[in-house]
Amino acid sequence: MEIERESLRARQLRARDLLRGDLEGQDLEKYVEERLLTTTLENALNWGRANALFPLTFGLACCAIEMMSMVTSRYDIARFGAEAFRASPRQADMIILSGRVSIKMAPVVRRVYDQMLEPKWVIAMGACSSSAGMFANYAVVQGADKFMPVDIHIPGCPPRPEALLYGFNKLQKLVRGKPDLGWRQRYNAAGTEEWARFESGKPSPEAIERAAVALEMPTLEEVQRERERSTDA
Amino acid sequence: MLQSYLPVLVFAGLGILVGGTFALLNSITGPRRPNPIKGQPYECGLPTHITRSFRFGVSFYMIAMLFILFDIEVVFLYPVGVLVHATKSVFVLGEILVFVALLLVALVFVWRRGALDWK
Amino acid sequence: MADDLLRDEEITERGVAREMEDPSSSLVDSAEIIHREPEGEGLEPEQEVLTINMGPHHPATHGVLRLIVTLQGEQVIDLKPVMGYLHTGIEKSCEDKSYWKVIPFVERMDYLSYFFQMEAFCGCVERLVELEIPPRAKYLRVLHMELNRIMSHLVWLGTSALDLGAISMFWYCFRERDQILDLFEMSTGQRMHTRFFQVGGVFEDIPLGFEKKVREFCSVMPSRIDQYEALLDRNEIFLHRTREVGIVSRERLLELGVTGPLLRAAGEPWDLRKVDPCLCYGDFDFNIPVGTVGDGYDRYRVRLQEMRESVRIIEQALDGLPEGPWVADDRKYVLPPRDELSTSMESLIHHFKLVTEGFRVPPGELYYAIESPRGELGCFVVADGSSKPARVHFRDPSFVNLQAFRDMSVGGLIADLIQNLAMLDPIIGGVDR
Amino acid sequence: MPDAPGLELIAQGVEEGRQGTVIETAFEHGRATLIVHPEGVLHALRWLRDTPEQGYTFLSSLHAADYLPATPRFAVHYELLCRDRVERINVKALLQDPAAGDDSNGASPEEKLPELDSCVALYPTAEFQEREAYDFFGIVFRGHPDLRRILMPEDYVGWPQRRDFPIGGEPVLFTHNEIETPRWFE
Repeated sequence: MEIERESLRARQLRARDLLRGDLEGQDLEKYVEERLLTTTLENALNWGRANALFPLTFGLACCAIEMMSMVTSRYDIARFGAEAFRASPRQADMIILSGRVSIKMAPVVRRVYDQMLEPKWVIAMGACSSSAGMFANYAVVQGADKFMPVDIHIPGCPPRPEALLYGFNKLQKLVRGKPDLGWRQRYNAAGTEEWARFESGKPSPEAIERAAVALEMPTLEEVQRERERSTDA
Repeated sequence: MLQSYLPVLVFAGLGILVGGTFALLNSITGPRRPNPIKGQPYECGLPTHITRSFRFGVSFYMIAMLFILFDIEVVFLYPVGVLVHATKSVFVLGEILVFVALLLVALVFVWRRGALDWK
Repeated sequence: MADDLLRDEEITERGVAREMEDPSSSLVDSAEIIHREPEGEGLEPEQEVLTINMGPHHPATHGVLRLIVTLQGEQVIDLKPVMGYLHTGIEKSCEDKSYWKVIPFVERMDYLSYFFQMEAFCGCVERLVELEIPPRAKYLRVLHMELNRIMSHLVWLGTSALDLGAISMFWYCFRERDQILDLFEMSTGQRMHTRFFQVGGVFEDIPLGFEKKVREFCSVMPSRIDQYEALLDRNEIFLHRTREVGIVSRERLLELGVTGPLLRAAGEPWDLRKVDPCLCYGDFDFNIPVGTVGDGYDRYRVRLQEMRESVRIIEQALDGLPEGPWVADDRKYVLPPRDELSTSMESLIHHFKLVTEGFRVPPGELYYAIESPRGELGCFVVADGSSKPARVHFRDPSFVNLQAFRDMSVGGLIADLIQNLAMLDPIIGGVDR
Repeated sequence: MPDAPGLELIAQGVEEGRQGTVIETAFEHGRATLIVHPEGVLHALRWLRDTPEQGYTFLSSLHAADYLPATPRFAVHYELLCRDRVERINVKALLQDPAAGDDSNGASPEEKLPELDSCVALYPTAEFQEREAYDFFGIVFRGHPDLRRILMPEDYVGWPQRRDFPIGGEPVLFTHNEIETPRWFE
C-alpha cells in the first residue's frame, strides 16, 4: 500500500503533536486505536467492506432513473454486492448523489450524510452533482464537494449504468485501500495547467518549453507577468 | 433426558456465538466519529422536534393485543405438528382442532365487533 | 449562498487526509422548521395529533418532495406539500442561451418524458417562426414520443408497484424500459435526454435496421403488458390497496386543473392528442381509455391501456412513415447539409450564422400545449427578436396535478397516502423545474 | 381559436360589464390575447367563465413574465381553455413595477411589489401557480389563501426570475481564469 503524499503529511503532523503532548482526548485515543490494528486485519476488514457496500437510496433527478436501472437484471450491481438499497442513513455505507443538488436541498443532503455511520463514502454521479454541470445558475450548488467530501466523481449526463458500475468498482478499489490515482496524482498537477510537475513540484524549464511549444500556450510565468501588467495598467 | 435437549443447546450456543462475534467485531473495529448531528433522530433529512414522550393512540394497542393472541396460537401448533407425526393417533389431531375452533369463535366475535377495522 | 457553505474535510483511512471540523454548524435548513409544541396534552388520548415530515429524503416520495403530514394515529388529518428541493432554475438558464442550446435544458425538466418537452418547445418556436416541418419528421416525432410514453408509464408502474410491495414488478418493467432505451440509442445515439428533435424537424434520419427492431418490440410488448396485468390485476393485496382509495370527483379535478390519466380515470375523456391533435396524431386511429370511479385502480388500468394504445400508434406510424426530408430545408433556421458547404457560398454563410449566433425569432409570444404522459404540458415562449428567448415557461402537469393530492389523501390512512402519491406519478424535476 | 372578429366581440362583451378593463386585443400566430388592466382582471375572467356562450371554464396555465425594457414591466398571463369548443384565449394583465425608482432588487424590507387580485376563488388551480409567480417575480396576489415562496427557500432574498437578477453560478475553471476562481488550489 504505497503511502499518499498528503496522508503522509497528515500523519507526520499528528506524530509531531503526539510527541509534543499536544494530542489528547479523542484524537489521542483514535491515534492509538489506529496503531493497534494490524495491517492484515485492516485489509480483511476493507475487503469485507468493499464487497458489501450498501448504497443509500438518494434519487435526486434524472441520474436517479439510471441509478435505478443499475439495480435491474441487465446491469445488476448485485454482482458487486451492492443491490441492497437502504432507505435509512443508519444502515447505509455509501451515498450516491444522483442528480443536481439545489441550494434548498444542500442542508438536507449534508444532514443525511452526517447521520450516516462511519465508514462512509460518497459517489457524485453525473455532471450535476460533480460540478452543477450545465446549470451554472442561482439555484444549484456548484458541485456537491462544496459542502461534503466526495470520493468518486462520475462524468455523464446521465452517465450510462455501465459508467456508474465502473465508478463503483473504482470506489471498491478505494475502499480496499489501493485507490487508482486520480489524474492530478498521476500527473502531479495542482491546478488546470497542461504540463506535468515533477517531484520537486516546480515544472522543469525544458518541460515548460516543450509543453508551450507543443500547445502554442503562454507559459505560467508569461501569464502571471501579463496579468500583473494588466492589473497595474 | 438430557440427550434429547443437546441439539437445542448446541443450536442456541452457535446462534449466540455468531451473533455475538459480529456485534463485538463491529464495535471494536468500526471507526467511531460522533458528531452532534449523528445523535439526533433521523426525520427524512430535516431537523426534528419529536419529544421522547410520545403517546400512541389506543387503536394501536388494540391491534397489538389481537396480534399477540393469534400469534401465540400459531406457536402452539408447531409442537403439535411433531406430535401428530410421532404418535400417529387421531386423538391429538382432534384435540388441536378443538383448540383452533375455540380461537376461531374468538376471531369471529372480534371481527363482528369491528375491532379489526381501523378507527 | 453557495460560497459560504463550509468546505468539510474528514480524516479517514481513505488515503487522503483532511482535518475534521464541525460539519454543518452554518448549514441550518432554511425551510421553516416545524415548531410543534406538544399539543397532545389538551386532547383526550385518542386525539393524539402528530405532525411529521415525509420529507425530501423518503423512499416513497418518488423524488425530493416534502409532505408535512398531520396524523391522528394512522389517519391523515392535514397534508401540506413543500416543493422546491430540486429547483434548478432551468427557466432562468434558458433565457441566456440561444434557441439552439435551450433544447438540452428543456429536456431535463420532466426527465421521464424528455421527447415531449422537446416537442413542446420546438413546436412553440416553429409556430413563432411559422416554419412547417416535413411529414416524415412529424411521423418520426410521434414515433419517438409514443415510445417515450410507454417508457414513462413503465417506470411509473415499476416504482409504484414497488411502493405497494410488488417488488418483482420493478425488474419486469425495467426490462422493457431497457429495450426501449436501446431503440432510442439506436436512432438517436443516447439513452436519455437525446436532443433528437430540433426546430424544423428531427436531428438525424433513423438508421436502416431501426424499423425492424421497433416492429419486434411492438410485437412483444402487448404480451408483456398481459404479464403485468396477470401479476397485478387479480392480486388481492394490490386490489385492496388501490380499490376505492383516493377518489376525487370529476368537477373538483377540473377545478384544480388536473389533466392526463388522473382526469381520464375519473371519467372525463379529455386527451389533447384526440381533442386538439398536433403533429400527425390525426392520421392514426387509437382510442382513449377512460375510467369510471376515479380511484387508484382506475388510474392504474387507464395507464396500462394507454401503453397498449401507444403500441398501436407506433405500428400505424411505422406503416405510414412517408419518405422524403426529415428536416425542413429553410436555411434561416436549419443547418444546411454538410456536403453543400464545400460547394455553395450562401449555405456556408447560413451555416456560419446559425452556428455562431443561432437564428433570430421575430418578437412575439405563444403558448403551445401537448399531451405528455402526465397531462397537458404547455410551453410558453416570449421572443424579443434576438437569438435568445426572453422567457421560457413550462406548464408542468405534475406541478398542477399535485394540488389534487391533498383532496385525495386527507381523511385516508398513511398507506393510502403512499398509494395516492404512487398513482399520481409526480416527477419532481417537472414540479420544481 | 376565436378568430380576430370573435376576439373583438369578446372585448366588447367584457367592456360592457366594466368600462376600461380591456386595453387592447392582439391576434398573432393563431393566438387570441386580451390585454387587460390589472384592476379589471377578475371581472374579465369571471365574464369569460360565466357567460353561457363563452364557457372558458378551464384555466390551463397562469404564468408571469418580465418584459424589462418595456414600461408596464410585468405581465401575468391567464391561459383559458373552453373545453367544449376546444378554444384557447389568453388574458394578459400588464403590471407597472412600483419599485421602478430605487435600484435595490428586493433588498429593502419595505419593498414595494406589484399587486394584483388573486383568482383562486374563480379557478382553484391557480393557487400553486400564483405562489410560483410571487416566488419568482415578486407579484403579490391580494386574497391568496397562503402566499409564500413555493420553489425557493423560505428565507431567500430577491426575486430570481426578474430580468435584472444576476444568473449566478460560477465561471468554469480554465487556465486563464484559474487564479480568480475561488478555491482553485485543490
